[in-house]
Amino acid sequence: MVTLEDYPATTTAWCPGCGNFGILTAVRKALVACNLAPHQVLLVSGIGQAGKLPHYTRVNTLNELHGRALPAATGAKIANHELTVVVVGGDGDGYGEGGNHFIHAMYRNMDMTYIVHDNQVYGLTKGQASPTSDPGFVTKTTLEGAWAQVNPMVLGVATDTSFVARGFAGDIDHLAGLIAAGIQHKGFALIDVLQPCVSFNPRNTYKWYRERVYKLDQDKAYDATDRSAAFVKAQEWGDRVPIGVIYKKDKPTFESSLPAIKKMPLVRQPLDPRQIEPLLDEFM
Amino acid sequence: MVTLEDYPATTTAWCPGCGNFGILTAVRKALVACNLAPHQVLLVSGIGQAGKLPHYTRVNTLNELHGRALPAATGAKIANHELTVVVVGGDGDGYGEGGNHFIHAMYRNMDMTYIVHDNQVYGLTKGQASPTSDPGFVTKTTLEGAWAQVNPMVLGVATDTSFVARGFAGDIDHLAGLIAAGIQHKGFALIDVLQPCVSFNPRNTYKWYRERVYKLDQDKAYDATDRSAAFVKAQEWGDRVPIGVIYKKDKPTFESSLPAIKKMPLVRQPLDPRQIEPLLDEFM
Amino acid sequence: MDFNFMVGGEAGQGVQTVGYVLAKAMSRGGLYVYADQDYESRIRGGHNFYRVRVSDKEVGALSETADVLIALNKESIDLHREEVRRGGSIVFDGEAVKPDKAEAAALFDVPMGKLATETAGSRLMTNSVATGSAIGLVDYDFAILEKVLREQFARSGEEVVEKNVKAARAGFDHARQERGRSFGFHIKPQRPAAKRMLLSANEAMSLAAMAAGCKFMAAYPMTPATSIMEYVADKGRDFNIVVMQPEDEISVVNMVIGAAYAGVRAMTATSGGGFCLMVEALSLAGMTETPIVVVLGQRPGPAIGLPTRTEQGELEFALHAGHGEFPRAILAPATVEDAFDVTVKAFNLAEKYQTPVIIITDHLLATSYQTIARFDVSKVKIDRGLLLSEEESNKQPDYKRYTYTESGVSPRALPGLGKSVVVADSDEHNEEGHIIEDSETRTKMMLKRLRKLDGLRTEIGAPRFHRSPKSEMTLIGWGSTYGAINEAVALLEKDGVAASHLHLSELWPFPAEAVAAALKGSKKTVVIENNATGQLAHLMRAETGIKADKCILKFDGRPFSPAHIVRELKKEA
Amino acid sequence: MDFNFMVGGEAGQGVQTVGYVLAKAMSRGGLYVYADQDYESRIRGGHNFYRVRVSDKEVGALSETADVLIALNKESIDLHREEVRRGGSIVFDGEAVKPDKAEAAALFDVPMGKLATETAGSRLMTNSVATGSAIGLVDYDFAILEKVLREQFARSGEEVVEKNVKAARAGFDHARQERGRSFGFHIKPQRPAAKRMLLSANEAMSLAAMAAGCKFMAAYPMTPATSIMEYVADKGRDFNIVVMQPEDEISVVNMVIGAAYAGVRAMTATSGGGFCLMVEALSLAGMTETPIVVVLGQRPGPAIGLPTRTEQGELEFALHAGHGEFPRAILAPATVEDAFDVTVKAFNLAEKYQTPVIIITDHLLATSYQTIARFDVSKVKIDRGLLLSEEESNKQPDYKRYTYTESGVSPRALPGLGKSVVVADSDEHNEEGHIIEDSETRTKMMLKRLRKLDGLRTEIGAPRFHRSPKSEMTLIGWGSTYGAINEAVALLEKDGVAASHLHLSELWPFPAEAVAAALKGSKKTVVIENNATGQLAHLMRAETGIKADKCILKFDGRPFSPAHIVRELKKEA
Ligand SMILES: Cc1ncc(C[n+]2csc(CCOP(=O)(O)OP(=O)(O)O)c2C)c(N)n1
Ligand SMILES: Cc1ncc(C[n+]2csc(CCOP(=O)(O)OP(=O)(O)O)c2C)c(N)n1
Ligand code: SF4
Ligand code: SF4
Ligand SMILES: [Mg+2]
Ligand SMILES: [Mg+2]
Repeated sequence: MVTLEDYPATTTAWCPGCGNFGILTAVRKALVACNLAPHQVLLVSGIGQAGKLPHYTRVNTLNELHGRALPAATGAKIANHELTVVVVGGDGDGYGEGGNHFIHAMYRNMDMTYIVHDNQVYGLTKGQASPTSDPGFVTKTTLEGAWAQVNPMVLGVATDTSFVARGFAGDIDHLAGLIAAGIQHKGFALIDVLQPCVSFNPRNTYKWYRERVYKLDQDKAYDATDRSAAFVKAQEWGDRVPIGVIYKKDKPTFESSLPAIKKMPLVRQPLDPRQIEPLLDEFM
Repeated sequence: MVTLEDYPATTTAWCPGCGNFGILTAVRKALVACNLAPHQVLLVSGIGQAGKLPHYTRVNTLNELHGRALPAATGAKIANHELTVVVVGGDGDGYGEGGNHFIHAMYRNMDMTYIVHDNQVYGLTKGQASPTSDPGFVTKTTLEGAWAQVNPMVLGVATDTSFVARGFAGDIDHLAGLIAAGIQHKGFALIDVLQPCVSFNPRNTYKWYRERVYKLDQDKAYDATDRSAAFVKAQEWGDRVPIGVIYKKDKPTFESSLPAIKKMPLVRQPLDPRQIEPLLDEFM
Repeated sequence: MDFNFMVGGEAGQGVQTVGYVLAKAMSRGGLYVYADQDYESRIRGGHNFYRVRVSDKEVGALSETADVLIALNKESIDLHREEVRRGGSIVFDGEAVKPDKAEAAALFDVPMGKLATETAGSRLMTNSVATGSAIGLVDYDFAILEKVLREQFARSGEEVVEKNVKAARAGFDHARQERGRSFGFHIKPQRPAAKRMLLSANEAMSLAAMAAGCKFMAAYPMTPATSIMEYVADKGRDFNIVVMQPEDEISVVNMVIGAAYAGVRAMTATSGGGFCLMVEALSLAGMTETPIVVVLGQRPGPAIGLPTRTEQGELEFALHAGHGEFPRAILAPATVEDAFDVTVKAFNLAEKYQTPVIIITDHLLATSYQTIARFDVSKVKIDRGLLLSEEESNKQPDYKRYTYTESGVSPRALPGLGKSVVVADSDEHNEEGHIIEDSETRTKMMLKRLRKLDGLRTEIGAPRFHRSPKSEMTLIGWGSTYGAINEAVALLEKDGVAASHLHLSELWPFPAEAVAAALKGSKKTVVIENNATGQLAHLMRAETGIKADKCILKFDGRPFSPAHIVRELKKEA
Repeated sequence: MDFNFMVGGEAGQGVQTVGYVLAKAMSRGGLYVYADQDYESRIRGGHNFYRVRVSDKEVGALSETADVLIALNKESIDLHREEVRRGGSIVFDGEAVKPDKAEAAALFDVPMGKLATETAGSRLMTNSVATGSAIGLVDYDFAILEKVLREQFARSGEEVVEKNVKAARAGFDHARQERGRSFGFHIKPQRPAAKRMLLSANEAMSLAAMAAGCKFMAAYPMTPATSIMEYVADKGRDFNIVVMQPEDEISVVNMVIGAAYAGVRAMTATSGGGFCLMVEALSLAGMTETPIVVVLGQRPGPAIGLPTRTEQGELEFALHAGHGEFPRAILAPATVEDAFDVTVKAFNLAEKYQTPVIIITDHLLATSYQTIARFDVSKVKIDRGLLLSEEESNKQPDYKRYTYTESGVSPRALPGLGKSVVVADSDEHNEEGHIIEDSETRTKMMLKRLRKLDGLRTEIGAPRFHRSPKSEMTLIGWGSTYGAINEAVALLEKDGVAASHLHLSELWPFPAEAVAAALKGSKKTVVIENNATGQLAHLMRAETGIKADKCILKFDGRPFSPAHIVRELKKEA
């Protein structure tokens, strides 16, 4: 049995009170809930405050470039699909710099869990607007206020992503449940996490989120497998902000289309130069 | 009065029978219909067969890198918003390499028209799958068949893009009308054009498209300003493929948020080093 | 006079404000200041410090020692104890900070929190007490500090201003009373105080860009370049400058190219990682002959490296960045003053030669403050090169963007400004800008573009060269190390060692002849670089054949001090 | 014997198939072939040609003349008339092609369309008639051609095969009858014919990657690298190799890094523009110490340049690409044979030194075919360096990914293979892989990484050096120019000029000592490069201090011919 002690917490470089602490705890709880040992899990992260997360517990880690965690995770998963791959990053990291990978990874539907620490701001670089900043949010680089707001939930539904959810860093148990569900889900699971940044986002605070979030799973009428309903629900942002699973769909993973890894992971396959002999014949 | 002679056709490097010819004619017709002279128009293009389009008539041209036409067009439009900016590129160019710019340009909603020559294949590099290739489409790089298919119409609706349309290179007049409407529309206009590639796409041929396309404007019941309806319509792909305006929304352009260009285009503003004197005081 | 303040504490404790206010107060008094900051890549916690060096002569480098250390936490004492000079003082609040060893002479317990509460009614003003006590300790003019504080807090409103002034006064008075006589160092403002500027290279470059007529800037935040976009976004509003922060650096640079093609002066600023994402478009700017200015603010790599530290590890990358071969200029300011001039020059060169210009700086230069003479804006000349006016454009119905010329520079019309049709192309092209495949046109176009290097070569300023008579060695550097090497030469002189100093701040086209001439007869050449492989040394050998006799390299993310250079030179001798 | 076929026509006319079949038929006959292709960046139309050089001795470069020109259109005659040697022949179909000048002796009208219809019932077989007639003209063995045709069309089914053979036979017979005696050149297959391979460097690299155990390849199409991914995707299916074409090159290289981190040998192949997008991650691979192999297939830049042409303009870019400083190896195969060996070596070096390895080729090498000895697969040794097995990993609960070692290489565990936890980090880090800020660890880690260059230096093979006694000059080249320079040396010798040839195919770490030793006493050094700025010459001077006396540079997108080099050398002399 894996316990929380297998994922010891360490000192961090985050600000006291930061929403990232809640996410870290939720990730550790979820891994324990899934009974996954540290060596079975690979945490891939981008750069930003969120990107530091894997450093703060004991687990296989690939800390990547800003915006590039998803492709690296993809390569690693193909090389060894026995690994449980969890990707973490910020909103700037994932929806800004890494936006292209984000869209295509969702379409591709590989079995991995993507947790976005969405503080609606660039934390590590000290408070510029991010793609998810609320319109009008004034920062040093958006003096007229932020302009357009990326809605990752809508993009998730639009790309027919197989698991699209939103969590809140202020509700650790609910979030841990979502992450565990995302890990157990076969396919790409997007979990956007509302994460208060106490240093640079004076607008979207714990209080702001608390006043707005409500849990979708308490709404028995809501059918997360209905894409049109999900499209409407995903747009909800303002007075009320849904958390929970917004969209879910069973569909084959990209890995399942790869004959090469049917029998065993690539990384376990033996290497033999002689295999190319018959190919040489073709050039004779 | 601008006439077609202002946009003389030249010899091209396209294959005989290519759908690009229809698009070129439609672009020229649309510019004439909008009574725009060549020096008032800027065509920005990416790289691919589509990217060659601006070279084949007489017009201001910025032939960019593969995938990068949209940001360049953005910069040019901000520098001189009196220019009518039309961007052309391929499906690989726009939805693959340039995918991040595509998503963000749609959110940003600048006043420009983006025409994607969507032949569902990489033409210039000789026939690899593209992001819009039909699932199962076998190419030299997708021997198990293409996997996921980007649907630009759905992404257009998801990003709340102000003008989302699909045209067909085999119906030049309808396409010219769409392009003219896109140009006249104040905001970002996405026009995805079904474009047969006679050399590398044996699947999505003129015939294939002809058998499927139907015009949305003939359906009086369809309301292109209803986002939910548009979301459903945008998903339609298979036996029937809608062409025409799928989604339309009035919303302010990004330029309108820039006080700096309220009075005149940046490019016409005088330069005066002395303006910084008061700033120097602040450092004394 | 050579006096050093150091302020240490956690991120979030206000180290920077205390340091900056001290620096500004000193500069206002007509003194020269060099202030640098050392901080971690985090927002709260960790350990930061700020050094303020004060002199009555120009200073351009940091000192390794401190005369007054303001320790906002205990760690600051533990980490910097050794750096405090004999006779110096460690200022701290005994209520919050408990030093474990009693260095009786040095420790100066100021009840900052208490004084702040008593005088300003809030512990928030603690730092102003600290600042005031430091100023009091050296018996400086409180009125100057007060003025600086008033400006510093003006944005926060009258009440905050008053509280800070009161708190500072309390600190000042406390220091005067307790140590007025015992502390050995006093700093006197100059009377009348010369009026000078105190600013960083990032600020100087921002100002220069605005003076040079930059109308469009796109950038994506990245230390140490971010403050450029932030400053221009803030102050440029009044001058109709558009600053955009798009989705990524690829978008950034292509926006800049689009804007420049459409006719405005345009730039971006980034660091190595972001620059990587721009190199394909750098090559595009070379091919389309689009004038763009790119600031590359170096920090230690590879990859994310040390985001908030300094290094000079990207000279050769900048020189060869981008696929294929095309002309470029590379400028690397040596001082804050230089940063202004070089930036103005960059915009002029970019437009005169219609090609990309890269300005290389680093974290040190970007974030450290120097006292310099006020910029003489009347000297800023805007030269847009061969730019066609609307009227001229109207007269050229058959305008060709890439007309062959002797200089390689073709007259440039702008799209929409006149009737010319302007065709810019990323493929190899003919004079009209249309795609070609033949070898003759290709060769001619390559030669046309590369001819621009001949012109650029004549524009590159000669390197700074301080030749010492009877010089035993020549110290060679580039960019931000200027101040440290310059002072090292002075230190050596005191030790009876005569050294010359050759310093490059305009690096490409490489001023090979000037360098070779300067080094002719040099007994020993020592290249000093803030990197691990000796990039200037490598380039110098490639361009002049001269191999450095010695390289002093440092790549720990920290800047050179003059003393460090001297120590390294002595090691061998 | 030195015989040259040339096939010319529009894109889409089948020039490549005719050329390739001719080349293969010659190679099968035990002859040596060098075949290169010249084509535009378009799918239909324009002008393409294919040259097949045949010899009884090894050939590694193109010839400027043709003995038989198969002109599939009129333009081919107009453009290449001058290249046809006296006594040579221009084969064309008079029905489709109307030459305007009557060069009676040379023109050989073969009614290809007619013969195709008559014998095979379809005009589609016209090209096989052409091939057959060329084979007939030189009185070669039809049986060999037939066999090659059968293989070539096997995928299209029995009927197509038969038709093509019949059509070829008709062409062959026609040529024998009409010109059997009058045509002066005959080619005889060797008996018994030596069995050799005919392939391109892209094919050789693909085979080598598969032999070396590459399990994952990601790539985005880009000429001239695309065929590598296409070949591996096709043939690698049988060996469980995954080939992915994702959204862009940034995704590509980060996927490769992810896969390599997870433990498989992984590579990508691209051209300059795509490489630009990879350089940030190249630096990441350097920092995380991840073994990746990147093929950089050069083509003329800047920007899009000439997409289907050749150049060597990215040596210095490859060397300095990526921000910050980190170790890398750069290999540039000189021949098709080399391409195989170098690729195997690249994978071994990447894993032994846990750092990126770049293989530089160019369009010429990538797309031209050479006859070479069959690869000896038994010589392929896979050396994965310090890789921990699952058992070893299980024994190390406190495994540290970046343990300091003398060689700079740390034992590498793989995530999920054993109980070790593997932490790879893009920030500067400690031995555990966790972020650090202090200067000591930084310095130690930089030194650890850079120490790997010492090991790499010992791995770099000595440059090829053909020293000619009484040599008057040394010709120096790198990569794909080997064959042309080599032959130029032979041509010079015939002219009584003795020249040596120094050729580099392993460029970084630069074999400075070997180069200096080879050039010691050289009367004149001439660097020959397919670029405009002389990049090897620049690098050579930086590394050895030796300045080339002369550079022969070519940057028109076309490869060197031996004759061109000789002409350039004579110009001055
Ligand atoms: C290519 C590149 N560009 C920019 C940066 C600088 N950078 C580091 S973190 C960051 C943004 C952080 O914002 P976000 O991703 O939202 O993460 P947060 O810090 O808010 O958790 C940026 C721009 C970088 N490291 N690399
Ligand atoms: C960065 C970069 N990667 C790859 C290429 C090579 N390339 C040129 S066109 C093209 C794809 C063309 O496909 P698409 O955009 O669909 O245009 P089409 O030719 O089909 O019109 C590619 C991959 C390039 N020029 N630059
Ligand atoms: S800056 Fe914001 S996101 Fe970063 S650690 Fe501090 S509170 Fe958290
Ligand atoms: S390859 Fe396809 S897209 Fe390109 S020109 Fe030919 S038919 Fe058109
Ligand atoms: Mg964020
Ligand atoms: Mg396409």
